[in-house]
Amino acid sequence: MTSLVPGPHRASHRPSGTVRPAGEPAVGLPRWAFVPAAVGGLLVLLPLVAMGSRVDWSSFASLITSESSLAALGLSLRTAATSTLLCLVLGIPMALVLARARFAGLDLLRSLVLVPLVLPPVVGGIALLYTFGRRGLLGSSMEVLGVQIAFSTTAVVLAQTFVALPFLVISLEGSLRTAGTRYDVVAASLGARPTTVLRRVTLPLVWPGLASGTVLSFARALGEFGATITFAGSLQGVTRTLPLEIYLQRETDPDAAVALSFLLVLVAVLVIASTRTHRRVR
Amino acid sequence: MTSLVPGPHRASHRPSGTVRPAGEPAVGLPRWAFVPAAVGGLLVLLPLVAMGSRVDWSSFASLITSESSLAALGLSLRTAATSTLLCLVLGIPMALVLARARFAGLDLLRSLVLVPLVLPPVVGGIALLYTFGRRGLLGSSMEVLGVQIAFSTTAVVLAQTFVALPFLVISLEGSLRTAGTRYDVVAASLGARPTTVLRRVTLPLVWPGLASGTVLSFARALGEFGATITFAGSLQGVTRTLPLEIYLQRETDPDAAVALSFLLVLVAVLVIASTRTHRRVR
Amino acid sequence: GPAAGGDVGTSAGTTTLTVFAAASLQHAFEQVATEFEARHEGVDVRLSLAGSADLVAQVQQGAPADVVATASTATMDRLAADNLVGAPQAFATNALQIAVPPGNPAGVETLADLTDPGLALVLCAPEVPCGAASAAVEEAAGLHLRPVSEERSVTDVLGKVTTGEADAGLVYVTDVAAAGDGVEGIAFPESSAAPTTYPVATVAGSAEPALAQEFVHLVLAAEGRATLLNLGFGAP
Amino acid sequence: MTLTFAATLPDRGFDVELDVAEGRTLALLGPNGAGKSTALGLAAGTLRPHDGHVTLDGRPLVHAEAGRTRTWVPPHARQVALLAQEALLFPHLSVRQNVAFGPRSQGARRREADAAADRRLADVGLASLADRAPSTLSGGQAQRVAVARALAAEPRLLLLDEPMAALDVEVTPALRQSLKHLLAEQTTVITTHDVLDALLLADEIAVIDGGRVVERGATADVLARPRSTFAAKIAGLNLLAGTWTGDGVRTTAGEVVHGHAPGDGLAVGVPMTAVFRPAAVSVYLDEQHGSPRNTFRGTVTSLEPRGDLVRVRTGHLAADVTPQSVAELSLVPGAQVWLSVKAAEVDVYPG
Amino acid sequence: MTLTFAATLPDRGFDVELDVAEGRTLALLGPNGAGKSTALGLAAGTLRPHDGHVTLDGRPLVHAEAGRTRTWVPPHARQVALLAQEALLFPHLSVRQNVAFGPRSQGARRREADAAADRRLADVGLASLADRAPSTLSGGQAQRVAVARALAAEPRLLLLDEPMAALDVEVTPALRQSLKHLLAEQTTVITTHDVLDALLLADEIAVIDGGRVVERGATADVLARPRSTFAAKIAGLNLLAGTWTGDGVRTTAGEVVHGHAPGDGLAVGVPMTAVFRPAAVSVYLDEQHGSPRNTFRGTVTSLEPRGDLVRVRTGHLAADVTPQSVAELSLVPGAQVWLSVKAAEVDVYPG
Ligand SMILES: Nc1ncnc2c1ncn2[C@@H]1O[C@H](COP(=O)(O)OP(=O)(O)OP(=O)(O)O)[C@@H](O)[C@H]1O
Ligand SMILES: Nc1ncnc2c1ncn2[C@@H]1O[C@H](COP(=O)(O)OP(=O)(O)OP(=O)(O)O)[C@@H](O)[C@H]1O
Ligand SMILES: [Mg+2]
Ligand SMILES: [Mg+2]
Repeated sequence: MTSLVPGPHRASHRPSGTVRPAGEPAVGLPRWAFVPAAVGGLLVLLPLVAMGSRVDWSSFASLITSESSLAALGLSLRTAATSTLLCLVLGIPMALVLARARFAGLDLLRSLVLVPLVLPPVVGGIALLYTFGRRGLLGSSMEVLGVQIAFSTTAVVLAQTFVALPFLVISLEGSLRTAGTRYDVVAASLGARPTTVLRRVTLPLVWPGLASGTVLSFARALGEFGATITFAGSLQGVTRTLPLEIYLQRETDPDAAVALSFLLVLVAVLVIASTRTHRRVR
Repeated sequence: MTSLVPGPHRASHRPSGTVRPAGEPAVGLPRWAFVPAAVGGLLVLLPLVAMGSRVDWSSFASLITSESSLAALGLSLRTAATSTLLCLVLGIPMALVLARARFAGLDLLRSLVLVPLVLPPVVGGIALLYTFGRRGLLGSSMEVLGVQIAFSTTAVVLAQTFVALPFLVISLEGSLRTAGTRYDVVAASLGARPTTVLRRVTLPLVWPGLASGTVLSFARALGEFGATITFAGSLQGVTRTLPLEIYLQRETDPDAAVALSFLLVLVAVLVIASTRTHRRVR
Repeated sequence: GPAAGGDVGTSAGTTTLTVFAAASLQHAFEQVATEFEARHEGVDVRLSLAGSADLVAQVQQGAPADVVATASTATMDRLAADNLVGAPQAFATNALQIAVPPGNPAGVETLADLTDPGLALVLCAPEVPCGAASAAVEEAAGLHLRPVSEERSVTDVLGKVTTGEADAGLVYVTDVAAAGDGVEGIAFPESSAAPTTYPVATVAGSAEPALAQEFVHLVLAAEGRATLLNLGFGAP
Repeated sequence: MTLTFAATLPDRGFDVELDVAEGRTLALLGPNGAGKSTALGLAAGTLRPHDGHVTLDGRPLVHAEAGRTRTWVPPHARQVALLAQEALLFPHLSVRQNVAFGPRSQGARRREADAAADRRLADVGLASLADRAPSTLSGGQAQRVAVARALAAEPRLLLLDEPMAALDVEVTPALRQSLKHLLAEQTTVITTHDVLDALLLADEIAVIDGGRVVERGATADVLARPRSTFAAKIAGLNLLAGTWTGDGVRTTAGEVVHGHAPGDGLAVGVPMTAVFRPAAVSVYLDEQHGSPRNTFRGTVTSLEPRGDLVRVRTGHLAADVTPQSVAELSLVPGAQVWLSVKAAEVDVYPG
Repeated sequence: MTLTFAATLPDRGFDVELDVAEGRTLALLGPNGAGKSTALGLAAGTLRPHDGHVTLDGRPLVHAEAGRTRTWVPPHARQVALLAQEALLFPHLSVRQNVAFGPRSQGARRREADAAADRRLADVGLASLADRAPSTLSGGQAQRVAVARALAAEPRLLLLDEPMAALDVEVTPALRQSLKHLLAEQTTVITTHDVLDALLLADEIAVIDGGRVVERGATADVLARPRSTFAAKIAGLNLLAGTWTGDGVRTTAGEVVHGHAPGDGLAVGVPMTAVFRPAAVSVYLDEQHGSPRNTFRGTVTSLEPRGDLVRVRTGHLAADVTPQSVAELSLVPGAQVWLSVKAAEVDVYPG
């Protein structure tokens, strides 16, 4: 829908040879914006380059294909995917309620939902243990039901969902507010039930926000370490995800840890790039 | 702008005693949405309650007012505020470029900007060391300039900015795409320069997204631990932020750590609640 | 055998023994575990590795562990105080060394050299075992060290030294050994003032108390000792 | 009555009662900000009344008392389709999918819904644009698609908010014609600023001003004998309200207008209205004296071509004269003129 | 010329040349989707041409060749204000702040800008709403505020895209009148579907159809002697195009129309157009024979009240008759009729 040319060409009153599609709307981005954007980009990219320059590429392949690495990678992908799904199932309704429902205490609720963001993950893990652990708030009642969550793969998913959920909720809520409800009103007046409106109008319209939220929570789940090691422990193939494997490697072989981190980054970039976050909307 | 009532009242064809403002738009949220929303809410809130039930409230006051706690809290607030500011300065232009500029490699760039999200923070810290450290990519040139970042408060801010920046960028980009550029076009045609358009139209219109992005990055900066300890070290009053203090306390006195975590949560909720994230927009 | 619960437990025909160990013991315990499995047909030893404080919190919250080994007596004592473990037994010791980046750019030779104000020194924080040891050494030597950072773990100290960010740090002998070419170690006589002891114990709630006890025995036995000595640990 | 409507919204100074019989079309007329869109929003369920009720086919859609909503049927369950002033086509759906949205939402299969959509698009003359994205339509095209979308929902009650604004002369008559056909059996409320829409499509007219119904009646009656200035303006008639003096109507400005009275026996002092066509009004540069005529002094405020004639407006009156007269009299805005009309041309009736 | 414009956009089948002299107003007329908004977008800089140029006061605003943009002045630096078809008031600013936006952006102080805004709001009759939020305005009120906002920017070139759609009868003449005054010295391009806007506001008319200019000239000329069907339709005239037979115009349907020719010496076969007013057309139920008249057979497609008369349309012609005639002849859509017009009433001219 929108396209803006990089600065140098835009405000030129002099002839310039830019090729760009005719008919495209053409409103400018301030040229100075490219400077801080580039600084910000470098701040993120330079450390990656620096890290890449330290990786021992000759042993990279053997390192990342070792049994423990592959087990950790597989577990990470499975659990992060499951947590992202859980985040969508729980988070979309939460964002809708926060953006559109109106009841006393909503503002407080919104702040509380953010808490896992600010809680150091290890403390989050302790809080989860206090809740779902054998001696926790729900643990004893769950033990009666024969369910034990802590130190299982379920615990990994729970820990990842706990830390990743606010990301989805917050970014989707922002988009829902920005989008407003004009189209929803039209859809309802055409006879669409609230669920139909949600599925066919609301969510497609906030697609960019939903996509960023999903990417954010997937990334957060994939990188999750502190809550997992505390709440789920670190057992190979069961709870030892890639970040936990990296942590362990670092104790003994920092280079291996960096190489594994590179693997993690690679996987994340591939997964994220394959999700188109920028569907055309208007 | 929008207001939707909780489910039970909405679809009632029978008389019911609901009091709600007349004139408000009245389009429904699917009633079932409240169920997953409540589950999600509980997932986040129960661990907090469980944690609260373990705090030794009698010693709470003395604990959080100890010299080291106060020093850590002060440092945390100062550095998180500074990093959030830096995130805004760098992140707003980045989001604009990602959402609206068009050049080859933009999609790749978008994925790369997300990397700090997925990188385990400790690895992020190592990458920062490789970049800004004494023997890092830029370290030697900076040493020539007489700048030394390592073990300073600057390093803390840098580490926090590195991990928090993507949060702002991603959620703002989603909102920018959802908002479109129709109003920007109008503003430009009235003679507003791109910078004026940005300040007076674009940013106010994506206010909800900008606010969520700011809150997300502030929260992330406040809770940052791994990259800080790896890149900046941990010295009281200089680089030991509240999360670092919590981890240290945990080694000797886990109850004190939980109490301090509570303090962190309290501060975050207060700061977040005082930022109105939900200005009326339409 | 009886399940410990969740995914941690028996798969068909095998018994699982879950050992919680400090992350710095990874290599040592991997070797002991292999040996143990060789001796006990049908037993699968699973290692859960984390920082000592994490391990303590997990066991306190009812983690399905059979054996626990930490890197300090202080942490193990917390479990013992809660009656969550059997009697802890020391199985290894460790001593401090000065770690310097390769080539020793700051020319450090003795502990007293670390008081040089121009030197970027990193230590462990006094709250963690290696920091407590550093403080004891410092006191015994009558020196006053001014670190630029008090780290939470040995790994963090080593990280600063291997990247050249710090000119020197105090870590354990075993850590210097494990870091290979990344650092150079400088032994110093005052280190004997603060030996660190590694305790191991069976967990009270263990589903396999007999096997757990046998694992502890193996760690304490000559075979376990040899493995530990190979990696640089001292005898208790 | 199919639709009965009585609602207040004190915030907007809105207090309106309306009803529409099965299959009839009611046109809401009135100045900008009168409350037309508000009335439609209350019927569609996009707004809640402070007080009042709306019922459709005897089924209560909303009932409120002093701000408390006691009955509430949500918009989607009302079978009331609202075509808003802005087209608001769903940007992520094609034109056909937009039009098929109503039938699909009400459970039709994709094939049926698409077929219905194509029929409605043909009705508004846009069958060829079915696969386009809404963002590639012109303003008028979008508005026509929105009309098709509202019709395709086959509502019990159709609410059209200025469906003809932004349509070109070529398509307006055609669309008006197809709407006339389509609305024949359809219970409809339409708002418009164009008297032709009202004349052609509506059985009845309600004029709203300042949030109240100021006039109500069969279309022909209201346009022939408007009681409100606004109705008179759209009907293109001059209207002077005042009180009966025994042989004429005295306005508040003190002018007396003579004309056909509906009969004898009118009490002096009762409110009366005098109505006459602009074509019956002559324009002079100085005052005329002679046989029974009404003369009014005024300043020309505007000149508008109107077919073969030019409409000359003074403050409250209008005269249609030939372009030649305009030239001869050198009429320009600001000119002082006398308007005169024969008493035989003036209708006077109570109200 | 102040504005010269020549641009193509092959995607939309758009290829238009236009120019407007300093201080003049050009009206763009044409059916929905003709390309009117596209032309305005290209001049405002919200669209880029594939080929062509736009210059204002001799300064090139854009120059493109085969999709390569060679010169480009961004919208904000053009001094061209565009009032789009949708009002698009900034939702986060008050009405006054919206109108003051242009002056403020161009460097005026808050006080001056607010004063200018209040003046413009008074011009459109909405001074009392200055402190309201745009979301609380009715559709027509919003459109009027948008007009005020565009005027307040004091552009070198003003582009108005259907500024009168959605305005009520009461305000339209007033706004038209103030626009006439305000546009007197202002170089303006206005698109509209209402011939009155064109007649009253525009010095010249360009008719666009299918992305091309099909007719161009002084307002009075185009409306009096339209060459395109569309112009004729808006001018309310009947128009039949064909070739000269020596004593009449033969249409492609084979009808021959007799009328006033502009002079002798016309070659047989040259393209000619016959134009006549609907009021000159009589309607009969069977064919009439007699003195020189043109007779056309047709089927009634619509009946529209038009002032005191009723406009009867057949496929391509229109007749204005009295309501009595409609009643006597029982005219309804679908009726077979003969339309006849005296040759003396028909103008024939080349083109
Ligand atoms: N959201 C709102 N809050 C408060 N007042 C409002 C709101 N929307 C409209 N109004 C006011 O209510 C009155 C009626 O508005 P409404 O939109 O019904 O007018 P309308 O008759 O449809 O006018 P138009 O012909 O311009 O569309 C107006 O004075 C308007 O300013
Ligand atoms: N973004 C677009 N992409 C492709 N085609 C478009 C786009 N916008 C408009 N068009 C097409 O270009 C043609 C001209 O559109 P334009 O909006 O200029 O018409 P218009 O004359 O303003 O019509 P209206 O009277 O309905 O406003 C139309 O056929 C339209 O469908
Ligand atoms: Mg309205
Ligand atoms: Mg248009």
